[in-house]
This record gives sequence, structure tokens and C-alpha cells, in this order.
Amino acid sequence: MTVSNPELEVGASPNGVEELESVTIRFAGDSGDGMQLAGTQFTNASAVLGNDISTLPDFPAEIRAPAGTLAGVSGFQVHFSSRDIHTPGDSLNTLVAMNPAALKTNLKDLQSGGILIVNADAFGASDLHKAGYKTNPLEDGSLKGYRVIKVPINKLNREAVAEVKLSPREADRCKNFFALGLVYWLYERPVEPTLRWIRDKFGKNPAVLEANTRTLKAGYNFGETTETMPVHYRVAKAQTKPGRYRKITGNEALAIGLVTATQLANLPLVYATYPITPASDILHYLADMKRFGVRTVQAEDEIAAMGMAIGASFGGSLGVTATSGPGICLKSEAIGLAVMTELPVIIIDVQRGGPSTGLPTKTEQADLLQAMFGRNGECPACIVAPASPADCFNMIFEAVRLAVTFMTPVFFLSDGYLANGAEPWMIPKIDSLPQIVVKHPTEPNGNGNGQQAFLPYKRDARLVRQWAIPGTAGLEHRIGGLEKEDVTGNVSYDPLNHEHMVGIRAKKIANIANEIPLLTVNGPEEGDLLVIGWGGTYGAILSAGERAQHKGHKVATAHLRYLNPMPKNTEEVLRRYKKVLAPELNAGQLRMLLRAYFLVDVIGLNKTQGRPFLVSEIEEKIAQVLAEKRGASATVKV
Amino acid sequence: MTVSNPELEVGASPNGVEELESVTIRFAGDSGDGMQLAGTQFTNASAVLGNDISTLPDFPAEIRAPAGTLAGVSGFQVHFSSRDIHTPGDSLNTLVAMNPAALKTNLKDLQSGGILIVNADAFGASDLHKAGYKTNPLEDGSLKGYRVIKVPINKLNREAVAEVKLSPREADRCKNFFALGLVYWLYERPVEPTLRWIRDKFGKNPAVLEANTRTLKAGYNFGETTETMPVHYRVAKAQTKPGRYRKITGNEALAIGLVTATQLANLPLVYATYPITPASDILHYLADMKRFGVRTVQAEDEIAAMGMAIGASFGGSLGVTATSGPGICLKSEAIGLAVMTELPVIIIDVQRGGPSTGLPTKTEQADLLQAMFGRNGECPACIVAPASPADCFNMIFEAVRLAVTFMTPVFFLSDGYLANGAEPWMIPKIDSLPQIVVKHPTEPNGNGNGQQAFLPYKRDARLVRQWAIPGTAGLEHRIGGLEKEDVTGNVSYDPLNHEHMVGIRAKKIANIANEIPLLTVNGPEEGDLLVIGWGGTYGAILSAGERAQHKGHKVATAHLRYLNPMPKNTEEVLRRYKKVLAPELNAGQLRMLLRAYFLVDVIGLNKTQGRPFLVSEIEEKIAQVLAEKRGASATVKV
Amino acid sequence: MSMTSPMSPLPVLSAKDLASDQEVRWCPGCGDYSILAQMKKALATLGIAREKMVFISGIGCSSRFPYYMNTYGFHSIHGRAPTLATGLKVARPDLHVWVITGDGDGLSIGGNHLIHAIRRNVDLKIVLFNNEIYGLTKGQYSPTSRIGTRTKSSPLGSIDNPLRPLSVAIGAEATFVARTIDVDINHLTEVLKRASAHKGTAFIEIYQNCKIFNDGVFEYATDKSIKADNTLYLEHGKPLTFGKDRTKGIRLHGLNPEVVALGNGITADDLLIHDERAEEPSLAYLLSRMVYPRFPECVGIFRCVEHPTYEDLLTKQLEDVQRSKGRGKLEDLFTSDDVWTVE
Amino acid sequence: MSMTSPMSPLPVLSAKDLASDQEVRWCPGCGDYSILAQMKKALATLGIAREKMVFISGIGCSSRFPYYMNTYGFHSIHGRAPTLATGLKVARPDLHVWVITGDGDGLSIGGNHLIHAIRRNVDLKIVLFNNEIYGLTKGQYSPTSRIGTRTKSSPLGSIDNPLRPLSVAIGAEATFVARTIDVDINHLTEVLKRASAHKGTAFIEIYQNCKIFNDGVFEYATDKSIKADNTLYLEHGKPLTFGKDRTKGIRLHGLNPEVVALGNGITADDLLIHDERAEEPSLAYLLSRMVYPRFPECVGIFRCVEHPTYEDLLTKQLEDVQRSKGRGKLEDLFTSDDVWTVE
Ligand SMILES: Cc1ncc(C[n+]2csc(CCOP(=O)(O)OP(=O)(O)O)c2C)c(N)n1
Ligand SMILES: Cc1ncc(C[n+]2csc(CCOP(=O)(O)OP(=O)(O)O)c2C)c(N)n1
Ligand code: SF4
Ligand code: SF4
Ligand SMILES: [Mg+2]
Ligand SMILES: [Mg+2]
Repeated sequence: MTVSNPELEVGASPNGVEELESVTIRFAGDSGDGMQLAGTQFTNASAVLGNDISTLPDFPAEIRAPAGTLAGVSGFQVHFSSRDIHTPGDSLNTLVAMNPAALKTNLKDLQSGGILIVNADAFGASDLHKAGYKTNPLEDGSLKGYRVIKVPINKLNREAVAEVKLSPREADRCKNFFALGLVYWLYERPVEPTLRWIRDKFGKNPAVLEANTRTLKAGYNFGETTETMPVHYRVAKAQTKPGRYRKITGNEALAIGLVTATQLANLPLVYATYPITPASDILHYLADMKRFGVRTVQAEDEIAAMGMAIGASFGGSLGVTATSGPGICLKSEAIGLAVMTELPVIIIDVQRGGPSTGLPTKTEQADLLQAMFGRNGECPACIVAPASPADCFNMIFEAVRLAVTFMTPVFFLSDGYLANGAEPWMIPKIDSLPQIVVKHPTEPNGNGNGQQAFLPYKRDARLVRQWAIPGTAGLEHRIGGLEKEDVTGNVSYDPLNHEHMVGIRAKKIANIANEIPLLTVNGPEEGDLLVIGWGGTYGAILSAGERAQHKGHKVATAHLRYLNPMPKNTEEVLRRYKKVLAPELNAGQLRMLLRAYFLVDVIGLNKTQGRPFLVSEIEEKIAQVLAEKRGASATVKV
Repeated sequence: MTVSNPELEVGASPNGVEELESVTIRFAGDSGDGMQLAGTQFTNASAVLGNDISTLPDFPAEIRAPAGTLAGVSGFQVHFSSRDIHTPGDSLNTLVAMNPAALKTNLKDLQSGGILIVNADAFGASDLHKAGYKTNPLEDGSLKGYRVIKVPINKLNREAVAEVKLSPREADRCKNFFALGLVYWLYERPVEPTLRWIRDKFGKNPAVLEANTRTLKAGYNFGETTETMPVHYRVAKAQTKPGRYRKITGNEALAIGLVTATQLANLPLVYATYPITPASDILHYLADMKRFGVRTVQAEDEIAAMGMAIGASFGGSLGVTATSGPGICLKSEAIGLAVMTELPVIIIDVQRGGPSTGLPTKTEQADLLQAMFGRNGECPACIVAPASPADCFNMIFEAVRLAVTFMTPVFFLSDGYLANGAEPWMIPKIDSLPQIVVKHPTEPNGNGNGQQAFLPYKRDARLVRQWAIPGTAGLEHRIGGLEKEDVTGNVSYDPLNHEHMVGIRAKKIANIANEIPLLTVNGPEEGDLLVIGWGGTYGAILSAGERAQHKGHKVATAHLRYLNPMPKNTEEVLRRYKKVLAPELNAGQLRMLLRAYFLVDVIGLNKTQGRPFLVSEIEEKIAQVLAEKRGASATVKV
Repeated sequence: MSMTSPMSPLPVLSAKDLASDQEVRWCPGCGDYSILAQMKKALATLGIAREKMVFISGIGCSSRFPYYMNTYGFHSIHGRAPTLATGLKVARPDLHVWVITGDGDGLSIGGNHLIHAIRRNVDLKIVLFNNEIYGLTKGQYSPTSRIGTRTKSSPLGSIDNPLRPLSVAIGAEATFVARTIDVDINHLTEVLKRASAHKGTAFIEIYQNCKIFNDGVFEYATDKSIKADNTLYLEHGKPLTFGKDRTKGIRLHGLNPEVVALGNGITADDLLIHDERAEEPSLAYLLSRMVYPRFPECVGIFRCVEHPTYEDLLTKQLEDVQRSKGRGKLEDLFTSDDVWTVE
Repeated sequence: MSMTSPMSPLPVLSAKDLASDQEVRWCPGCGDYSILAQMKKALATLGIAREKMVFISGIGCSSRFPYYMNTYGFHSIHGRAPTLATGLKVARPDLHVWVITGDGDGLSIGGNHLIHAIRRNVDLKIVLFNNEIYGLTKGQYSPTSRIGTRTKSSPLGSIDNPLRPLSVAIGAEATFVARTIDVDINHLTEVLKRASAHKGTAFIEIYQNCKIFNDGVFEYATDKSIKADNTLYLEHGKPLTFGKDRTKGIRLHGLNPEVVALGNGITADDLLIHDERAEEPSLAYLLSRMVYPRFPECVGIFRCVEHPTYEDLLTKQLEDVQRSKGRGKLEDLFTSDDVWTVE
């Protein structure tokens, strides 16, 4: 297409406006094309506009693949809406494809009739070849069925920044902002937040600042002024609860939550970790929070990180470590030590595709049983899991509370989707946050052969021992990994003491159930089907459940944010429904636990594709389960 | 008591003889008193005599405690019988106590009216004090109720060796043989095997040889010639299957089985390990088998040992590693790599009391769920467990067969009791042993872009890939821990391929069920109760079941030697009984699996005292379970 | 147990024969490309059959290396490559085994396995790609990053003293120790050849540029205009000289090296003479301590001495007992304790 | 955050005050007893409050040590003590932290943590009980066992070259390195005092006799009749002399030490002078390479230099940003991204 000179046609846009409830858009291009940035900016703009949002970045494998290849494609999906939403969206209303590879890998997710914006300048012979196209999809008619908008983005971008002194490479780097501007117009987003961001970011580099500003506006104007565009769209504010909001990813929420909880508890925070995808960003955030007194250590490996966390907690700080599945393997022996010494530590597992090295950049929730059982001996620990990116703030807060209240290691099971996905977060009022009280004893608590002494394994009514810390005179004591005599904490090989201690350790964890919220359901209090999940599948399950409810089915959903122990009423809730379905991004791990604990014939919906559930996948399974007859004797093959 | 001069009274013994079916005796003394040796010799003598035997050594904590203290007591229990037996015995007919500490820690296990042989010379004031006795039990009447035989063993031993040139310390070191001689007489054991052992062992040291010989005989004669002894006893030969027998411990059987299986399979054996109680002896045995071509490596840690095993298997040897629970934690990441690369390796876990460092010298079976689930992602491996010391030979043979037949890591779950306990083992006829066939391909098995190529993940009907090894021209290929594309083995991030591979890995392990024996029961084919177990509890469960059957109860017992996968008929067997009881030396791990798989309300009998079950403990539980009514909704709290 | 099948081609290889069918995936401009190219070049000249070569790596950008070699390969887990390689070599002394690792893989999580492989003198060629950064995880500082390095995980600069890979290796008495640079392709090729000729553990540190996260850290050693003053090429038996026209040298003052300019009185005879065969590793250690900017950094072979390898000693123990006591028979094993017969 | 409560006794301690109520359980004649006794003696003199002292160990006979000290203590897991100690010191720079480890615990499974604690120069006193054997597991050879050592796991003799603990520590540039002997109680006490006075990682190797599984391995260094010829007591600034009446010395020949007899022409001036403060660790390394029987083995302080500690640098970074940017407020954290308000 030829582009008429914008100058001439500035003024009222010829196009009409259409109102939409929700839209899902994906920016896709080469790793070098800045798609993550474009997506993030679009998300901000939409959030600030008052839409509810949910995002899903999709990274290629860790190493940057050659430009233009399929392996090098990077995508960022944004779902924005005027009602409240819980997932990044099943399928795309609009796809922005910056090159043939991006088109090829993403087209399948675009709804038929959907809007396809392509960078027409990137479809040269060699580009097509790199993407494995024999013929040019822009010409071979394979794209009919979509509303294709071919835009010579490279060319228009260069024109837009022509007057700015930049090398051609620098100039081309701006093109993501041209595309962004175009889409801003298409969905009536404000450009201001992004212009502000550009000013902050490139303040030191006026040329780049100017270029990005110009091309963003040029993109916007291009939309406004060319007839080739369809009508453009409006997505109204969502009816969200009044308050102050920000966009937040799971890893951000986790880091912020950790700092908040420990500061309110007056607990120094020591964060020791070894980098691993997708947990590394937590370290990056916390390493930058030295203003808040956070001490981060990049350890030599995961074992060391766990040991450092334990050492820090022994000293009266809260020791926290984070990793992904392979790192949990390495930490497991030391986690056992924390269980035996009954010290508060938090172990964050940002789960990824496994087994072994697996799929480092893809999401999965297959470490639940590892967290439950992945240690020698009877070695119970507390386990919590956030339900959404913003919920990482709440649940890490809970993890801190439970760790120090019960003197126990606590697992926090996040995953790649939660870690990198974003949603709006209502900024809490500090004084509305729960108080966590930590008391270190300063006096002996009993008698050891005659005189006053500190008995490290003397327990309170909840079976919790005291957290006496070095530097406290008169409370000197020794702990370790050998079995302990109850009360005194001395090494003991006594048979009955061992059995007693195995029981105590289990009972203490079980007691946590007395101090966590009960399990609630969304939907009918009883009925034909309960859909129960844990972790990052919350949004998809909730949405699927609501759709089923709208269809009039007696279906409810429930979500376990506390996995060990589970809420006290879990069994009772399960038994109120004829059938129970557990959708999981694994082969059936929660399902295994529920069946074993309650002898309930829990049905599984299991996906291990390194991707979150689509709402429709769960919706269909619900329909199927409601339809089929199923006897109570069905057995799992795990 | 005064001792009349043996010389004068040699000849016919004044005492009568009484016939017994079974006897349990325990030698107890200070770690320095040579009780393990005395017990082992007594076991040999009894075995050679044709009794069935079962033994239970009881070591103190690893480090030698001060002489004479309770912590320093070491014991060795021998159960010998004229019928076939399965356990070391619940309670003692005879206790040999070499000092007060030994008396104090062991007396509770002696039956009332039992024979108590004490070394009267070791009950001085300081000895009594070290053992925490206020008054001398030999005099304060606290021992009435037992047939106490006070023997001045130190004195008699010194007399016996008086003419041999030895330092007093050396002389005293012989006293365990005096006690042994006395007991040999008491139970009519032949001294010859022990005299032969003494000759072999001390050939280079004539004085010690002579001294031990003399005191052994002196002890024997002492029994024969003093009236203070009660009648003595005879335990007839057991009606055992004809054949050649030897006594064997679990760790011995395991080492011998490994060498046998690999030799018959023409498979070089590389054994890489890091020492840990109670697995170290396996290394000690194999390191001494270089004549058999065994290559042992003492690695720098458990992770290295696992890596070495994988590397060896990649090279076409069978890589085997052994450890105990804490070491499994460390190996778990690399085990995941073996699962992903589908290489045959054997991981031996000699379980001990946990969690953490726990009770290193005590037995437990609490690593089952760790073996099942202790890795990141969906990471299935095969698991087998021996039922008795001698069964370690059979099951390690099976482990080798399954590992190479299915190209998978195989866990072998032994425990401290199996490892150190002994029983008679019928020496197999070499040609009666199963054949294990290993084939390494030498030709390409497919096509990669055009030309012939080797496809490492191409599978046979059982879903097993080929074991192509370096050095084979034309079969060069690369494997690793990232998700693999099926067939080609290339790295793949494809969502559907990942789901497919997760399924394949699970299915392959499930397929093993087609090639292992079905689960059999001992007792009625159906009835009121099935008692099901795994691992070292076999003997106690079997005995308890038989006693219940004799009482006329419809009780059967079954034992799972294959835990993942389980025999195909497991569910069907469970359902033939009204109730199912699972006795375990843990908090209910097999129980958890059975409930989850089959939704059967399995009842638990759980002991975590670092000790094996007594038959009576299971017997009582059986009675109780048969008595009580129990609803199907009972839930486990794990 | 050599498995070379009769019909295997005579090992006359071209670099191309050593390239696998996998698309090479490193960032444009990554130093790893050069190392891969030189490796293929070097190996092609050795007369070793391709099927006898095995590359074992850990995890990291560098550790993707085996996928690109048309030999046997194993991309293992983070830090553990030396353990798999040791197991393989114990099982198969006939193979030519390379370990590919990075500064994080080899010195952070894998440091212990590295020194133990080295002290056992297993016949492995260990190549450590030192880019002073964690590349694969997108740019955290590594155990070789210099103090003050600002990265995502050290926004105010790193505070951990770096490890010097060669000092660590020499601390474990490595029998072969060398350093080279990704862009010095001829030297790189030479060092790789020397390493593969060595019988025992050969440890090679390669300065490798990470274009994306640590671009230019080794500029002082690679930039045409200055590298001559900042690097010193070791030659066995020769005095230590460097600089354009090699007009500068290293003299020992007690045990401290000092930079001297040749001329006015100072001649080559006053300089420290390199001896890669010195039995005692102290010289190699001292050279490993020379760090830019105070000193030029040495490249070349620091140490190369012959010691028996672990696998040879193990094999010898097996052969010796089998010679003296005869090969074991299962019957002996079964009857290693008292035996009795029941009729 | 100092927790010393006001009513804590002035730190005037006797060795007895440092004994816990636990019965000491090592084999009769074990060298560990002497080390425990000297440790209590040394610490009593330091004027440090008991509650400020923490002993952290791994697993092994030696690692039971903390149970016997009436201070804070942690008997952790095998090989990991340095990691717990690092975490503790990062959290609590005010504490006086000791790490107790063995040759297996510290150099086999724990080797990597050891060198990383050392390179970070965390202010820890690391005491390695070297008995050249695995005692607790009843006698397998260890990474410091000499070649040919026959044990349960090496019935034909060990074939792995031993690591020299001090060479490894110096390879990681330890700022304080020393060696002493269990039975030389005065020297042992002195070394422990020097170590605790050092700010930074102090690494101490103690030759310790395992009565049960390795009795007498250090006889050459402990037997009255011969020890003078087989040990060399280092003194800062003094020439290296040894032997009865110190009539023998060590002279440098190039970089190789050689034993010379003093007299006829050879004087103390010809001998190598010890300098524990040498910035470059090459001398310390060279001394760590002197091994019996070829050389007398050095005991004493090999190296003692001042470098900033890890925890101080970390604390400084925190204080600096808080000074420049002010202490962080949660509100700033919450609003670190665009904020919008819904009415
Ligand atoms: C057990 C485990 N921990 C952490 C990681 C994440 N990880 C992968 S590579 C790497 C470090 C890479 O740095 P380096 O070894 O220097 O290799 P480079 O990428 O720089 O070549 C890390 C921390 C992992 N894959 N496995
Ligand atoms: C993870 C783990 N692996 C192995 C062991 C077994 N183990 C305990 S101590 C030890 C070595 C002890 O040797 P050393 O460190 O020299 O201490 P020593 O007993 O000689 O004082 C071993 C292998 C263990 N407890 N934990
Ligand atoms: S990140 Fe750095 S090291 Fe990794 S491939 Fe890219 S340039 Fe190379
Ligand atoms: S085994 Fe050795 S090191 Fe351990 S306590 Fe006994 S003598 Fe000491
Ligand atoms: Mg690197
Ligand atoms: Mg030791």
C-alpha cells in the first residue's frame, strides 16, 4: 500500500468508534524487537485508564536465537476489560506481528475475523526463508479470514525519526513504539504515560528520547489518519473497588510483600539465593532494596543459599531463599535440617517445566509432591501457594506469619506464569495489614541439672519452641540435625523419644490449620460438581466455573492457597458435591493428596504443555464431567 | 562362687538336656567387648548346625562412647530355631550381660524366667555408677524372676589364658570368647567352626590364637562342669529345603547380587558412592571385589557419585550408587537427569531414622515417598524393595534387569535392619539364575534430514529407547536434561511434545508392570483382613499373619517387593478383603499411595522407634482391627 | 572395551565433519562461536575417530556446546559435568573426553567437582569459558567478576573477591594448566591441541566475551592497540617478555614478580624463565597471580607435567589382583563365608 | 543488633565456664580432646562474652565439637557449616563465629563452600581437623589421605592424589592461613588466639590423630625423637630453620625450596625469610607445598593479611544508600510503578 502524507489529512478521523467489553491483544516479534516493552507499556496505559488487566509474557528459550528465526520469537499478551477478569485471555482479538516468524508462531491463536497488524517491511525473501515460509503469506491469500493491516513500519518509523541524529540501527530500534502508537489509537489508549516513561528512561539521551516520542506519536497519527484502518475501539473503565492501584507481577508482589511483612514484624531480612529462571528477578528486585535494609547474598549454589538462610534465621533474621525445581532438589537435605531444628525459613519455588532442566522458561505446577515429600524421613513442612500475581503479596505475608509463629520452614509455591504475569494491585493501607509479632526470649525457661537453663525444645500450647538467638546471655544452647530429646534438645537415640518427636513435628504442622482461613467456594454451597485447584490456575478455574454457573449448572469452584496443612473444612467442602474435579498443570498431584486424605474420587484435568490453562479447556471438561456417569472405584495410575 | 578345678571333673556332665523349638539370645556388652563378633560366631555355629536363623545387631551411635556407659552398649541378637523363622525374635530367652550398662539397657527384653548370664567381675562400684545403678542389681534382689547365672568371667578368662604370653589388656580382650564358649555349651553348639575362624584370623599372631582357643574351650568346659548351670538345651535342625547354604547379611547379599547380575549380563559394573551409615559396607565389600572386575569410586559427595554412575552408564557400564536418606536428597537432581536421559542406573537407599541426620545407626522405612516424588517435575522412576536380608540378592538382580530392560533409573530401598541383619541363604545354581540380555546397537536406526542417522529417542513397543554407546561409529548423538523431542531427542520447547513426553515417561514406567510377578498372598485368597507391607517388615508381618491364621482368623498377608509400578493385580487383591492393614516403620507412606491409587480405606500401623516391628505388635493390631467396626470415610492426616 | 566398529572411517576429519546438524544458537557476536570453530579445527587434526570423542557440559550458554559437535555428547546439569566425565572415563578409558563449563558452572556451583577431578588427575580436557558473568540467566555477576562489577544482582557493585580459575586449579595441583583467548584463534587452536595431547586432567581457561551482558571485559587483552602491553605469552624455557617488540619483562624480586623495561643494564638473563615442566607448581601459581592492571596477564601453558591418571591406576589394581589371584568366579563369591549343606 | 543483655557477666571466663553439660564422647586417646581443651583455654583469654560466641560444624567426629562448648552452637549437615556460618555472619556481624570441620566434611563434600567462604573473606574462624581419614563412618580414606593408604574402601591402597588443605585455601586467596598440631598444646593455643584476632576468614589446619582408624599418621611430626627434623616452626621475619638446635634451613633455588645444613659457608642470610604479611600469597603457597619426607612440614602462621570482610562491605552498601537516599519507606515501594486511583 502507498501511504498518503499524514500532514495533509490531519483532523477529524474518518473512522467510527465501537464499544467492546474485553479485548485480548498480543505483540509478537523478534527477541530484539522490544515486544516485552511494548506490551508492558500497553498494559500500563490500559491499567491507568481503569481497565482490569491480565498479562502473559511468552519468552523464547533462554539464549537469544538468531534474528528472524522461529526460536527467536518473543511475545507479550494483554487482556484488558471493562469487567473484572482473571486470565490473560484464551484467544486473540488482535495480533501485532513484527516479522514472518512472529506471524507463523502466533497466528493460530488469533480469532477468525481478528485484526492482524503486520510489519509489511519485514517480509522480504530472506525473512520469509528464516521463518520457513515457502510463499509470502501476505500475498498467497492464506490470511483471508483475518482483517489484515499491512503497515510498512520500518519505513514509516524511519521517516518519523528522520530529523533526529541517530544511526540507522538506533533508528530502527524505535519501531516498536510506532507499532505501539498505532495500537494506542486503535484502542483509544492515552499516550501520556508512555511519553512520561520515555522521558524518565531516556533523559540522559535526548536523541533517543526525541525519536521514541516522535515515532509513538507518528504511529498514533497514522491510525487516526489512514482510511485503511477499520473502526477503532473503546473499552470502558472496569467497575473496580475504589482505591489506589498499580500494575504488579508475581515476582514484584513477592519481593514487596517480603519487605513489607518483615518490616512490620521488625524482622531483619536476609535473602540468600542462587540465580535460576524464573526466580532470578526476585533477587534483582531485592538487591535493589538496600534502602530498606534488605541483605541479599548471591550464594555459590542452592545448597549454600539454603544453609545461609538457616544461619540467618538462627541469628534472629528471617532467612529466605528462592529457586526453581532443580534447586529444590539441592536444598532438600538442608530443608530437612530446618525441619529438625525448627527454625523459620521461607523456601520459594518458582516452578517451571520439568523434569530435570526441562523447559526453564515455561510454566508448570509439578513440584507440589516434591515440596510435600522430597526429603528423607518423616519431614513435614508448611506449604502455601498464591492464586494470582497480586496474591503473591498476600501469601508471602502469610508465609512469613506462619514461619515465625510456628517456627517452621514454609514453602511458597509460585510458578513461571504467576512470576511474570501482571494484574492490577490495590495498594494496601499499611495499618490495615496484619501484625506479625516476633518475640525472642531473654530469660531461661526451665531447669537443667539443678540450675536455671534454657530448654530449646520446650514448647508452648501450639507445640512451638522458643526462638532464642545468639548474643542473649544465659540462653546459650546447641541444636543440630540429629534426633533431639524433647524439651532439652539434647541428642537422643531413645526409641520412644524418636517416635514422640516424629509425632510432635507432624502435629505442630497440623496445628497450623487452626490459624488459617477456612476453604470457601465460589458458586452454590452444594451441588453436582466442585472444581478445586491451587496456585496459578485460579483465574482460569474461576472463569470456567462462572461460565458454567451462568449456563445454570450446579458447579462451584474452590481454591487451596494453603496446601499443608489444608484448611480444616476441606473434606467437608469436598463432600458437599457429587463430583470433584481438580485441574492442574501437572499429572495430578493435588488430586493424589485429596484422594489419599479423604478417599474422594477426585477427577483430574491435567495439562503439561508449559502453558496456563485456557478457560475453555476447563469449561469443556466441566461439561464432560457433568455429562458422564462415573463409578466411585475409578483408580489413578500415578 | 568358688570354681572347682575343671581338670578334676572332666567327663560326663551332671546336667540333663531339654529340647526346644526356638531360642532367642542376645549378647550385650561394651562397644569394646566384642559382642558383635561373639554374636556372629554364635550365628555361624547355629547355621552350620542346620538351624534356621535370624539376627539383629544393635549398634550404639556412631562414635564410641566412654567404656561402661549406657551409650556405649552394643548388642547382637540371634534367633535360632528348628522350624523356619522370619524375625530376630520378639523377646529374649537368654541374655548375656558383660557389664551393668548392658544389663540395664537390655533387661527389659528378657522374658520373665529367662536365663541371665552376667559377668560378675564387672559389677564394681564404679561400673555400677557409670551405668547409673544406685545399688548392685546382683544383690538387691531386683533380678529375682530371672534365672541369674553370675560368672566371674574376667577372672576365669585370665586363668584360662594365664600361660599365654599376653599383656593384661590383650588377655582381657579374649573374654567374649569365654562367654561364647559357655553359651555354646548351654545350647549344644559345636565349637569347631569358631576354632577354625580363630585359626584363620589370628594365624599371624600365635599368642592371641592360643589364648582365644583356650578361653573358648574353658568357657565350654565351665558350663559342662559346674552344677550351678540349669539343664542345657538342644535345638534341632530345621527342615530346610535341601541345598547348599550360607549365612548372609543384606549388604553382603546386595553386593554379591550386583556382581552376579552384571557378570551374567556381561555388563561392566561401576560402583560410585560416598560413605554413609548404614550403606558404607556395600562399598567395603565391592572395593574388595576387584578380582571380579568391579570398579569402585569413592566420590567427593553423593551428587558426584550419582553423576559418575550416570556417566558410567552412558559409557555402557552399569552405573550403581548407594547412600542413605540424606544422600538421596543430594542425588535427586541428578536422578531427574537420568530419568530425562533414560539411562539405566541403580540408586540404593539403605534407609535409616530421619528426618535430617536423624538416627544414623537405627532402622526406618520413611524414604518411600521421597523415592516416588522427591524430584522436580513429573519424574517417574522404578522402585523395588527387598523383603529380607537374603532377598537383597534377588531384588538387586531384579533392579539390574529392570534398569537395563527399560532404560530407567531404579531405586532399591533397603534399610538398616536388612543391611546388617543376617539369615541363611541358599546358594543359587548359576545356570538357574535369570538371564539378562543387553544389546547395544551398532547401526543407525532411522533417518535424520535425508541420510541415515541414529535417533536416540526412537522407542520399541515397550516405549524403551536404544542404549547406543560412545565408540560406536555412526551413532554419535547428544542427550541432556532439557526436554527432548520424541524420536530425535533434539531439544524441544514444543508444548504438545512436552505433554507427549511427560506421558511417555509415565507410560514406560507403568509398562514395567507387565514384566514383574503378580502380588501373591499368604493365607486365605479372600477374607476379613489383608495385612500388606513392603521392605524389611516382611518377616514380622508374615509371622503375625500366620499366628492369626492359626487362631482361625480369615487374615492373609501380602508383600510388595515392587513399589513403582505395583503388580497389576494389586487393587484386585486389596478388594478381596473386608479390611486392609499396612504396618510400616514410618507414618504411613505405602498407605498413602494405596489410598490414593485405589480409594481403599487402608488402616495404618506405624512405628518410628528406629527398630523393627515385634511380631506381637502386629499380632495385637490385627486382633484390634478385626474387632473394631470402621466406616469407609475415615481420613488420613498425613 | 573399544567399540569402534570395523567399518568406521579412518579418522581423517575435516572441521565440517565435526559439525552437528543443530542450528548454533548463541547471541550474534558471542565469543563462543570462535571457540566452537577452533575446537573443530583442532580436533580434526588429531587423528582421533569422531565416535571416540565425547563432550560433556553442565548448564550455561557455554554448556550448549556439545549440541553443536557431531560427536557423542552430554548436556548434563549445572556444575556436575566433571562427575559424569569421571564416571565415563572410569568406565571407558579408551574415550577422548572433554568437559565444557563456564565460570558459574565450573567455579560457582561446580567448584568442588572441578578440584576433585583435577586432584585425581582423571584424563579429561576441561575447558572453562570465562566471561565473568552468568550469561544464560541474563547477567548476574559470577565468581570471576571483578570487585565492583555492577549487574542485576549487584546494582551497587559486587563485593565478593573473584576466584582466579588457574589459581584454584593449581591449588589442587593440576598437571596441565593453560589460558587462552576466544579471539586469538591460532593460539586458541594450539592450546586445545596441547591439551588434548596431555595425558591427565588438562584445565584450560578461555577469556570469552559475552556480547550481551559483559561486553568488553577483556578489551585490555584483546584490543589491538593495547593488548601487547597487557598480555604475556608464555613460552617454555624462554624469559618472560611482553609489550610491542617484547621490550618489557618480568623479573623476580624475592618471590614477587616485577615489571622491568629491558635495556640500560637489564637483559633477558635477569628475567624469570618460564618452565612449564617444573615439578613443583609454585611457579605456575605465581604466574596465575599476575593480574591486570598491575601486571600483564599470562596466556599459554602455565604447567604441563606427567602424572599417572586415576583410571590407569584403577585399571592397574584390577589387572594386578586378577593376575596374582586369578579372575574371580561367582562360586568363590557365593562361598566366601561358611557353607553347610542340607540333604 | 547486639543482644547482650545488661546483666550478662563481664566476659572474664575460665576454661571451665566454656564447658557444656554434655558428656564428651570421642574415643579414648582421640586428638579431638586436646583441641577442645586448648580451644576453651584460648577463648577464655579473649574477653569476648560467651553468648557472643557461636560454633558451627558439619558432620563427623570432629563436628560433634559444638555440643561440648557452653556457647551457642549448631551441628549442621555434612559439608555445609561454612554456609550457615556465612548466613549467620551476614545477619549478625557482631558475633564471634567459629566453623569446625574435618578433612572429609571440609574438603570432600564441603570443598566448594570452603573456598567460597574464604574468597568472600567472611569473618569466620575455620578449623579443619585433619586426621586423613573418615572417622565417624569408621575408617574410609579421605581427600587428604596419602596415596596408597589402605582402608576399608581402599583395600589395595588409595589412588587419588591428596589435596593439601592449605594449598587449596591459598588457591582461594585466604587472608589467614595456619597449621598446627593437636599434641603441641601451646602452639595450638597460640594459633587459635591469632586466628580469633584476625578480621576475615581464618583457615587453620590441625593435624589430629585418629586413634582408632589412622593411629600414628602424624608420628613424624609428633614423635619426640624425630619431630624436630620433620617440622619447621614459622616465625614472621625470621629465616626458615629447623632440626634440633635449628641447624638446618630452607634455601630458595629459583622457585624451588631446598634443605641446607647451616655452617661451612651457609649462614642464616642465605635462607628464605618468612613473611606472613606478604600481599602476594605465592610464598605461603610455596610453603604449603613442602611435604614430608622430602621436606620438613611448616607449622605456624603461613599468611595473615588484612582485607575488608564481606559482611562489612555489605553493611557499608546498606548504610551508604540509606545515607544518600534515605531509609526506604513502604509507601515508596508500593508506588514504585505507575499508580492510578479509582474513586
Ligand atoms: C541447579 C541449577 N541452578 C541454577 C541454574 C540456573 N543457571 C543456569 S546456567 C547458570 C550460570 C551460567 O553461567 P556460566 O556457567 O558462567 O555460563 P555462561 O552462561 O556464562 O556461559 C545458572 C545460574 C540451573 N540451571 N540449575
Ligand atoms: C550427606 C551426608 N553424606 C555422608 C554422611 C556420612 N558421613 C558422616 S561424617 C563423614 C565423613 C567424616 O570424616 P571427616 O569430615 O574427616 O570427620 P572425622 O570423623 O574424621 O572427624 C561422612 C562421610 C552424612 N552424614 N551426610
Ligand atoms: S548471553 Fe552472552 S555468553 Fe550467552 S550466548 Fe549471549 S553473548 Fe554469548
Ligand atoms: S574415630 Fe577417630 S576421630 Fe573419631 S572419635 Fe574415634 S579416634 Fe577420634
Ligand atoms: Mg559465564
Ligand atoms: Mg577426618
